Amino acid sequence: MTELLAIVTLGLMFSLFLGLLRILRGPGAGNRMLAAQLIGTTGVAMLLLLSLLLDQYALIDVALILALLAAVAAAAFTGQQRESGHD
Amino acid sequence: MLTTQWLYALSGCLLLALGLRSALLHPALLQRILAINVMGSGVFMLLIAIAYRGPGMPPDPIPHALVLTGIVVAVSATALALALARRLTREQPHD
Amino acid sequence: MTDILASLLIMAGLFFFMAGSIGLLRFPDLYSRLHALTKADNLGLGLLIIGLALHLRDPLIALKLLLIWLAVLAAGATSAHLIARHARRREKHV
Amino acid sequence: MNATMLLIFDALLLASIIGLAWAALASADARRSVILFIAFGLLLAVAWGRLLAPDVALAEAAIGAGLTGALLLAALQWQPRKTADTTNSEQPTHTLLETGFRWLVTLLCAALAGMLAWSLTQIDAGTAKDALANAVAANIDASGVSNPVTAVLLNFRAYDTLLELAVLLTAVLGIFALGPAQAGYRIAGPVFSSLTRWLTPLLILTAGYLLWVGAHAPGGAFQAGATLAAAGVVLRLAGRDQIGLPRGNALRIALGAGVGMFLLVGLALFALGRPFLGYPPAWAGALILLIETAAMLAIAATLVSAFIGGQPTEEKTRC
Repeated sequence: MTELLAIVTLGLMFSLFLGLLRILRGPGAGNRMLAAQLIGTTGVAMLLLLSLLLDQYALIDVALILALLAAVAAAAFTGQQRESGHD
Repeated sequence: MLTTQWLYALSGCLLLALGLRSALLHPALLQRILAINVMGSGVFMLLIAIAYRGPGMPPDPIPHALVLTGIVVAVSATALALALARRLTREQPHD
Repeated sequence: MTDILASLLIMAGLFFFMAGSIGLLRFPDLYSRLHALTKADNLGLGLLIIGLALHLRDPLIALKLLLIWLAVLAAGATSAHLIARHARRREKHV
Repeated sequence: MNATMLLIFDALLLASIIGLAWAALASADARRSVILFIAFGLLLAVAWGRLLAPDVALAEAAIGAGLTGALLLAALQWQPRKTADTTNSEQPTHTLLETGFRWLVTLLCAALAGMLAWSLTQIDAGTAKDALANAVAANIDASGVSNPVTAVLLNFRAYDTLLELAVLLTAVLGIFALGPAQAGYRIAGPVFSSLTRWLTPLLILTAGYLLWVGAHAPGGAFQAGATLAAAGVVLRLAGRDQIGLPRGNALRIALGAGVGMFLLVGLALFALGRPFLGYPPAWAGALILLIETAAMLAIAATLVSAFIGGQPTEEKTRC
């Protein structure tokens, strides 16, 4: 089983690499935010697998925090301040 | 040191150098603040790599404690730097 | 037996993550990429989490894993909505 | 087999981290830099987890995903238009002297990295590197907690942590001195608002959980404080006026609570004839929890104030 977990972790890392290409290429901030979102979700998945692989159950808590805060970046990106010049 | 330690420690050195270079040379204020954060992350990575003792071995907790507080201090310092930058932008309008 | 099922689910999860990433890279515009992304969030992480929960057989950890999935699902849907709305508004402005 | 795969994983993770940092700092477009930097922070949390530093990973996750990102994206709103919208089309041109200077700086930075790397080989030769770690392991039973990182932070090196909290306080006072808070956010749409409704209590609950488990497992005041602060950030992004941050004197008390409680406990012990912050082993656990609770509230108040970018004012909030 650990063998499989290691393979899948590595597979997720490759998948993340593809996401990196999109974050570098864009075009525009919207596309980059999408890629950042995917990188976050992949990070959550990798932390869960690493927690088993390395026998560190606290990494599940790290994944939980990343999951709970996964929408913050998008909200801060799209949110507008009340008196911020342009509309 | 273990191979893993070397990989992370050397990456930490590289991040420190990358951050330092941009902190000195980048024309924009915001990116310079980011660069200082990258420098900090490089130092953190170096410390955590030194604390690592291999799989299944408990790592050295002291660098962990240092980095843990360092992260919180770094974000506060970043907020202070951004507040300074905001004040600066407000006082000298660009156009 | 459950471990075989768990392995299959975990591998299926990886498949959807891969599909999501490839979609994000290959699809032509932001809106279709959004759809690719939700596959990774919903199905990829979901299958992976069910697989891990089956493998661990610890109800408390399973509960935490379920919470993580729900949080990512909600955050993913919200982010997708926010980013799409933002992009639409910008298009109207231009 | 597994070790080899983990090594490949490490190499790819580090390549991603370095690549993101490079691209973020090479760009002249502020938006691009910030988004790449956010992704960089996410991967750092994975790296800390990989190196068996879950305490650090928890703090990085809460701060990277909950605070730094929101802080930097908010900063984009007041960026001078010129730098915010610059694309690669207008590459600055350098004179020969400037180019030479840039190369010199680059070379010096590279030399610094090289020297640092060389110094690492010297650490390895020494035998003292485990002395401190062994000292922690030998005394952990008397520390009142079983998580070694918490033991270092709140017992063995409590002085450092006290001063660390004072640094945080200084930073927030500096921010207050620089002017009024940034404008609040517009009321969010129904989707994000309804997410906020159940996310906020969950974040507060998680912060309490992290504070509690910090005694025997990864967690503690700093991670819990950062998570609590993230709840405040979420509420502010949703356009709420009440984000749980007290005002006026109550805010001052909250900001000073960490340093205050530390000093109070330290001086009380001093008065009882013990060294400053030298807890009696039987009480250590309870005293640490007391200090950590105050520190968590202070850290959360500090970070939320830092995110707002100034002292919250009374009249603006009544919209």
